Amino acid sequence: MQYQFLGIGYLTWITFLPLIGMAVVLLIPKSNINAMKWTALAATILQLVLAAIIWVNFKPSLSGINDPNGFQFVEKTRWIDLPGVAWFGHVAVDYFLGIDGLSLPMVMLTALISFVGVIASWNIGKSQKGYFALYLLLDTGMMGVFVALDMFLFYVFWELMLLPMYFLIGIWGGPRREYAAIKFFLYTLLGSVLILLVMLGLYFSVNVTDPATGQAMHTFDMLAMMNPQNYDPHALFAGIGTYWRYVAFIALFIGFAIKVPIFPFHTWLPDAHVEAPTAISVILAGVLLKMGTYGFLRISFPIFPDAVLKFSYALAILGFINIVYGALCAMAQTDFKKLIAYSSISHMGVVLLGIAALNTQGVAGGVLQMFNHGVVTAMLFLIVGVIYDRAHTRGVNDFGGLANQMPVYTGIMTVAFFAAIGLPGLSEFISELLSYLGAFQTFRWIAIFSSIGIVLTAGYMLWTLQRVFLGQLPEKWKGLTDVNGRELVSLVPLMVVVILLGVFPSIMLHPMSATLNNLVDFIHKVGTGMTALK
Amino acid sequence: MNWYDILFYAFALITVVSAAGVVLSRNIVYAAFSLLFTFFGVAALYVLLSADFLAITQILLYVGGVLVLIVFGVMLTNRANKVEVKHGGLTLAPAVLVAGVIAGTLIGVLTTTKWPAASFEPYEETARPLGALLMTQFVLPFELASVLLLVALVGAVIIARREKARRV
Amino acid sequence: MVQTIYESFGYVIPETVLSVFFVLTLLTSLVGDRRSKYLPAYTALLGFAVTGAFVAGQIGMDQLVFSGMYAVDPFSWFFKVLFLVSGALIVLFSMQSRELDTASTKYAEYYSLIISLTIGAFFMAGASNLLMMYLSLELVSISSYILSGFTKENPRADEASLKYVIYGAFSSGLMLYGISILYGLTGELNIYALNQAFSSGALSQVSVLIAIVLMLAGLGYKISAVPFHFWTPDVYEGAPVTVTAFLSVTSKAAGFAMLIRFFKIGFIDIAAQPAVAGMWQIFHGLNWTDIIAVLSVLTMTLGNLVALWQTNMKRLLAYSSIAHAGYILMGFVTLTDQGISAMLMYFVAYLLMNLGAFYIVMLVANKYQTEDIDGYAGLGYRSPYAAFALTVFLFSLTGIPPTFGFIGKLYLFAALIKTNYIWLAIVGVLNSVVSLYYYVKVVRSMYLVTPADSTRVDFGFGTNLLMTVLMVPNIALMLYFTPVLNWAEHSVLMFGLH
Amino acid sequence: MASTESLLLNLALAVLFLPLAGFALLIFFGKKIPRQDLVETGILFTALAISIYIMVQKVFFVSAPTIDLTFKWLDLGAVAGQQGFSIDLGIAIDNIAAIMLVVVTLISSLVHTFSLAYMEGDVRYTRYYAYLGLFSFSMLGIVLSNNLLMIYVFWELVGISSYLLIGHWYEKKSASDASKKAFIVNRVGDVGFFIGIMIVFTSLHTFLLRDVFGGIAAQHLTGPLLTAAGILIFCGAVGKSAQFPLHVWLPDAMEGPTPVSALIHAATMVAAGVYLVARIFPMLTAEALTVIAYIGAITAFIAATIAVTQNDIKKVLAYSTISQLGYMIMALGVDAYSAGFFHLVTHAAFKAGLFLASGSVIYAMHHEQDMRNMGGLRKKMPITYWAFVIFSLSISGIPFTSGFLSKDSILAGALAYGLLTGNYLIPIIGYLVVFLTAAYMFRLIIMTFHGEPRDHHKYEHAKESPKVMTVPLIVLASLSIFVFYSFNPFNPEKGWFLQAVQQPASVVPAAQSYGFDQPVNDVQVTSPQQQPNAAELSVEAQKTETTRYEEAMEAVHYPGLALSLTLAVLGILAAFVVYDWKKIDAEKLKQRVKPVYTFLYNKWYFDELYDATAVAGTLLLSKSLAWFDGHVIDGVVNGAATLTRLWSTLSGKFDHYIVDGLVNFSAWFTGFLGKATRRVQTGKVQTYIVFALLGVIVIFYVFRQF
Amino acid sequence: MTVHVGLTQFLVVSAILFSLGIFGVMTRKNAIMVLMGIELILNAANINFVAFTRFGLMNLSGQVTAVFVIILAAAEAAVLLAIVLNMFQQINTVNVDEVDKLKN
Repeated sequence: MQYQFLGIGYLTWITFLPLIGMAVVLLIPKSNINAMKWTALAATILQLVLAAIIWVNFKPSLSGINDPNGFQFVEKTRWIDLPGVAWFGHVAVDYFLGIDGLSLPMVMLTALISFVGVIASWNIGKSQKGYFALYLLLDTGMMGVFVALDMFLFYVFWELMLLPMYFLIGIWGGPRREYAAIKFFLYTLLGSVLILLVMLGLYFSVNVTDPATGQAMHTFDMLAMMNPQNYDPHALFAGIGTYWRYVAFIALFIGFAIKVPIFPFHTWLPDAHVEAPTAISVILAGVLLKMGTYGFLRISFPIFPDAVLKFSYALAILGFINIVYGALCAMAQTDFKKLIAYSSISHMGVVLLGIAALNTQGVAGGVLQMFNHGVVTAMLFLIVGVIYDRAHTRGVNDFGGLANQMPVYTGIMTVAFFAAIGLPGLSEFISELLSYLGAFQTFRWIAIFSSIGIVLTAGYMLWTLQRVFLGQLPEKWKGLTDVNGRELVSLVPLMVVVILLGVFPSIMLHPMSATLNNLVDFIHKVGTGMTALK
Repeated sequence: MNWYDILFYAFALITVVSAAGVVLSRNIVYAAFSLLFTFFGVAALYVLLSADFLAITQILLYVGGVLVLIVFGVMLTNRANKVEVKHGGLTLAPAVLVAGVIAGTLIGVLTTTKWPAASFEPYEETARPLGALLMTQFVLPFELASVLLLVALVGAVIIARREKARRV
Repeated sequence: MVQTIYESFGYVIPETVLSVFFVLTLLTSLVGDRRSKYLPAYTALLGFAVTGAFVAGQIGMDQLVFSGMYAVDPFSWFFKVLFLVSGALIVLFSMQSRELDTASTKYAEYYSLIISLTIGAFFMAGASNLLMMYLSLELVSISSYILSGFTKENPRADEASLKYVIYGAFSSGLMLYGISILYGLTGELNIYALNQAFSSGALSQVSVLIAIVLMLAGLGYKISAVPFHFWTPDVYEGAPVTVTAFLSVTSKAAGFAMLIRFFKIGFIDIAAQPAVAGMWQIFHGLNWTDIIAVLSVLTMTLGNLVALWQTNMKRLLAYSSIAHAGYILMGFVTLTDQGISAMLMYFVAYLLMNLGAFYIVMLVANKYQTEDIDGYAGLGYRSPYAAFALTVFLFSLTGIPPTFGFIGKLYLFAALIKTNYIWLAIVGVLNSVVSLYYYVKVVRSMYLVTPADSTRVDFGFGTNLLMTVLMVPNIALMLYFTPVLNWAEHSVLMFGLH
Repeated sequence: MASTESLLLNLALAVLFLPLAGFALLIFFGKKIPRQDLVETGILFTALAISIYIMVQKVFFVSAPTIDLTFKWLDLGAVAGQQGFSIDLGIAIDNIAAIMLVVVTLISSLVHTFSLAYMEGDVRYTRYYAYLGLFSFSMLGIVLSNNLLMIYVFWELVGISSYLLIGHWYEKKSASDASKKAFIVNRVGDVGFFIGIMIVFTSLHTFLLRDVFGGIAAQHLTGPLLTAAGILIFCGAVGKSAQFPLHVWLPDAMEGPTPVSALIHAATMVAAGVYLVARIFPMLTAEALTVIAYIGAITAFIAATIAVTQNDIKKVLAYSTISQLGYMIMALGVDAYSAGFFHLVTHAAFKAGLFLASGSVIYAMHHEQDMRNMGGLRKKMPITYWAFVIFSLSISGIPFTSGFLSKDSILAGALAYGLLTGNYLIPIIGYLVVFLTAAYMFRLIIMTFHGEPRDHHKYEHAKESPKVMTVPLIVLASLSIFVFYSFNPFNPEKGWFLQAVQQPASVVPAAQSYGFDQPVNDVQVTSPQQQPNAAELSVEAQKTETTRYEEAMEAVHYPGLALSLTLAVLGILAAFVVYDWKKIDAEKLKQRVKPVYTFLYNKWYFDELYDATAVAGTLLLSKSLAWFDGHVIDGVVNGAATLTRLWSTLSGKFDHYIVDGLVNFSAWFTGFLGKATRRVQTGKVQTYIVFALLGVIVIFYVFRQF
Repeated sequence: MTVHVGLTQFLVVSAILFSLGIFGVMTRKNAIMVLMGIELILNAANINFVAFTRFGLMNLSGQVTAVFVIILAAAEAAVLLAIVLNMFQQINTVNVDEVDKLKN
């Protein structure tokens, strides 16, 4: 193993660094709040540095997805090993981590957003110890989801991030935090239990040869689940295009769709966003939503390529509904955070539309949009947080004329808004362009109808911009101060990323193209039963 | 129709009628007395079934033990001797219905079932083989029952004991 | 291999030891201060320890003793260990209970009854004869009637006790009637003999059904399966917390042990395919699995739905335990080895999490004098460690990672999916989502509600240690559950099935 | 690549990025630099100088029609066995790009200069210059792009600059409303543009215009889809160039500072739509061109009619701009490619001049824009006045002006087109607008500069603007003289400009193109299978067809010229008759036609006067169009906004009540079940027993069936 | 000597006794009378055991069981009565339907 530090692989480090941070935070006496903050910050900075190292060492030519040799930074050890139990088969849960071009952007995103989130959490008012401990635990959960290649491990990380999220919203959130927290929790749990069932079904359907003993065994290895030849012919999910495979795909879809969230499973999102503290909104929109679409691409699509091909049209329609519906709903909002929450729904629709296209540009656009939307929405929520910290209101109509009062703030915000609108030169333009291009090739009319979203987005974003920043400054906001240094530290890196990726999207697209091409190829070949691959 | 039959029907009638008395009587003391007749009737049925030891046990334990306990209970819990015990109007109808359905179902099933060997064997003494069984094959239940009785004894004592010291 | 009566006594040494300690504990009341709780408690603990040593010696045994009355096999061994752990923990809990102090002159009886209930549970786990089953069930029942009314100055405990005894006596009466019909059909009380009688296929199916349904009423009462569960919430709420905890684990597990053994031995075509030992092959006309499946669905759904509305913590946990009975029954539906091993695993999880939860409930009742969920407001700030522990237990009960409860559920669902009971698995997972709501209600109260009084209330070191002892396996076993799984897998062995 | 060419490309890149550098400089270090305005102005003049060099080199010395620089921007690799996905971008300089470079930098630098005085003391002076820099960069980007994607990118960027500049005085609600409206209306057009691009890309897998044309020539994209692609891309132009039906944003955009109006909303950005159509001209099918021609004509007409009644000096000019842009679009639509582009250039000069001159007036009148409060300014502001007159003559198409040359070419093309295809409507509208243009322009001049001052207070304080404002006027006025474009004041055909701007060959299949201008050698491109008749067409016949358009143009040139001149003079006369000589009392006229006037004034109805001069069909059309404009278009935009808002409110409600409600309902239902079940738990043990027994009975009877 | 009375008749008596017991348990208010109902149920079961022993295969396990049941009934009755007595001391009632503070 090449990429190791102290004999432990990079991915393990990047995943569990926050956990070490959490342990340290827990050991710090309650009174020493600064030490906790700096510990959390140090953990996330180290994580970011590691992410950068991984980035530098990443080989873009490897293909990933279904090819075990296409993954990088792989760590694989037996976690749970139970030989010869009669019915459960040889139970082997691997501690199997690895990244490919699909997970790389997400790892980067998680590291970046986590770092920014700590800075945004600087002024948390109560129970700092608990807050930072949970925050770091959440960080581990998120990172784990993106690096796990064993489905069991994936599921554990997936659920792991649920608990801290509940508390982070529920304890440190706004007035209706309890409702929002439980709603988030219930929805997400509903989704994850469906994933759990499918996971078990897959486990029993797949039979591989244990390299160690040479016996046949069931496995949670996602890569093994992708190979149709590994399926026991009599198993539930065997074959191509069989009934239960469709059922499983839909169940998985719902499980992930709740996270994305896809209409009509989206109603938890506005509530959760509105009530969550700024940093948590940032994490929620920046990273958590991407887990849903990541789940599609990592699990649903390659494991059930036949079902994807069958349902891709429906997926695209849902993407369209998300785009238009989210935008329309956003337009009707007067709560700043809710507005951005709905805009997230709209933007995640673009992701869905792109990946449903199942061609290079669509999928690449979708994945890039995941990254870009993460960064842009994080910015937007930070921006709302800045103003909320000062004015203690989020009503869009309560403001006006802030441009003169807070010029730097307005400048940064304008960049974020225009990025969200999809202005060329800023990151979201590229990803939306690629998504639409991909979708247009596959579903012409849906793509055309979806492009209404482009106008609608401009509509509500500019309207908001006008209401908040333009016009006359109300007397009561004369005392507002411009962004301070700390806030700039959180906003500027994101802004740099937004502009950089807007001009040079290749930075991000290049490492993922081999992987995504492989994915597209794989889905079309296996999904149509053209080849069973080796 | 022979004497056996006649005796059976007589005792069966006593048993059933007095059992009905137990559950229908308005006075608890009458109910207790009816129960006495039921126990006797059942004991008689045991005799008819050649279960002599059991019949004696029934009388000793039920009449001598359980029933006395019950009467004590009645005495201790009723300040006045005569306490009206009403049937609750609300539960009566469903109770009649449920009990009726159960009775019908049971009788229907039990009478139509083909039981393994319905031959009538002559009487044999049972006390001795029963004793042997209890000491051999059923020794474990026997021991278990003794533990159980001890537990019941301890339990009944600690529950029922008045604790004067703590009463105010 | 069947042992002679004489040899058989060698196999019931643990039970004998327990009985001896039952008497010894009872006798401690004659020694020293009657009001001291320590002597009887330590005697009882010693009893569990010594018994544990003997039980440990029985590992791997696979015998049928006392003319087929009693099986000493890995299956019962599993439960015996469970009962000992549970009993010992309850003794430890009870030593801290303030509630029991209202009956402080009767500590000796209290601890001895805990032992007697454990004895009954031992026999329930191993009983392979209908009479033994009935007797052991009664022993457990009578012990629990008394225990639940133990704080007899408390009207709620009295009420619980009265309801329990009436319902229990009635249910065991039904069961007995069912047994009598089975006896009439086969002339046998031994369940192995019953199996052979059934396999002849000549029996009247309606009679068998009525007998089984009546027996189910008795067993269902013990495991609180719907519709025989009604006593559960009332008794759990009224009884002292320690007793409730004990009942919810030991008594319920014993009921399940008996249920599993009865159906598994009685109704499986042993001769046909012992290795597969899967479906119930004797009565093709009777769809046993459907009965159990329906009961399972009803039980968990009702338990969860009603739990949503509870405001009393003990009552909530009572309904939650009903729901858990439903989950465990899911494993029973398959009646395959996988289902049963999943159930066994779940018992381990259930023991850890349920006892843990009840322990915290007891501690809170001690310190805060409340059992209401509203009374838990701000517990997370006033007693952070206890609140954290309770959170872990509750999430474990919900079954989300990283807790052992998740592994328990995982295996149950896995067993269902393996046997294609997908609809049941879906009902199960939906139920666990519903259950989240009320468990989180407690968590919400602890963390999301700010307390009126925010003084710090700390528990002693010993208490915290005990909490930790319960909490650590709840998480550690999720990360590494191999030993439990192995144990459960090897404990599905019942005498005569392999 | 020849060294000259690579030099030119590098210079072009310099021109492109200089204003961006200025923008970045001003945004980030604006406060720290002394005289930020001069920095940016200097940059623009440098760019201008370079641009002129590039243009001269390209037009007169470089033989290659196009100098191209292409690089691979994005490569996603390929899925095994499928076509790969990559995007090439780059810049290209051909004659029109070179000319546009000069136009943009010229107007931009003049506007920068003008603003030095005009915007002096503004609250966001630095920001203003920064945005001007951003705009110049984006506009030059459109000019230089050799591919649709970059055009689209810069297209959006000019939109955003325009948004920022219109909303420069965002404290005013009307200004921020206008900026928003501009951006959104533009976006509507851009969606069409975007879809058009998608069609092109999915069919041809490239954004590069030369490859697009090559692909179309190779028949990889034909039929209705090709037409649709053309029309959809044209939608972008409709938005940006304020064409009917998306023209409503431009008048509102006058909320921005006047120099901005001159630069963006008169000379350059709005002309970008025309430039775009010119760029994609080879791929436009006959159907698409017809649509374009009509859109242009309709726009020209509607705008002109409205312009006549307006009293706000900038509004008149805005409608005039729309009308003139309609001309250009129409010219392209009728195949008069060179004429359309020619008009773009000349219009840029004189319309920028008009705006700057009006800015000068407004500046002098202390930001008074209503002409009814002006009058007699001729004496106070002679330079401005004379510049204004020259510009107005030019826009009216009076000989010896640049406007005469370009407009005349357009009208000739339109007339020829009408004769050849029978679409007479287009030339008729074209000529009609000539009259209107002359009329409203001179109405403007007369009301502003002639007669007696109406607001004496403001008049007293009015004085000629400073040099930095008048010099740009003088420069632009001189550029409105014919000599800069052609030495023959009556026919520009042989002038350098039209020699440089040659109509590119169409690449669409012959059957889909206008038959009358198909170059002979294009026959080879069209494949025989699809065009069975193409091979049979004799070269002679083709020649005849090709020349027919030119001949027609030739033939109608002078009659048309006479007609347009007459109309223009008539228009000027009308203005004088009504407003200067007062032969007809304007007020009385207004009173007589008050309802109609009011409606027209409000852009709802058209004036009766014009009803009378128009043919019945046009009358009917114009009326319905006026109604359409007020009711439907603005109505659609406003109404669409209302509707959209309503709908979004509804969806918000839907979300809240139905979707959330469903979820809550299931929660409620779950709770209800729980509650109901809870009722069973009565606390009475005998009830429990009853239920248990019922359970036993039910289980028994249910399962006895099985 | 022909005997007409067979197993069936005994079973019918048992079934009636059983049902009456159930009826008593369901309807009586007084806890002691509920206990009487339970005793009836147990007796009914016992009649079954003995009858099956007699008419069945003549192994005596039925009768042994019956003996145990009688012992058990006594123990159960003792416990139940103790609880009732305690109840009476504490809340001065023996009526089952008045004991319903724990519910829902």
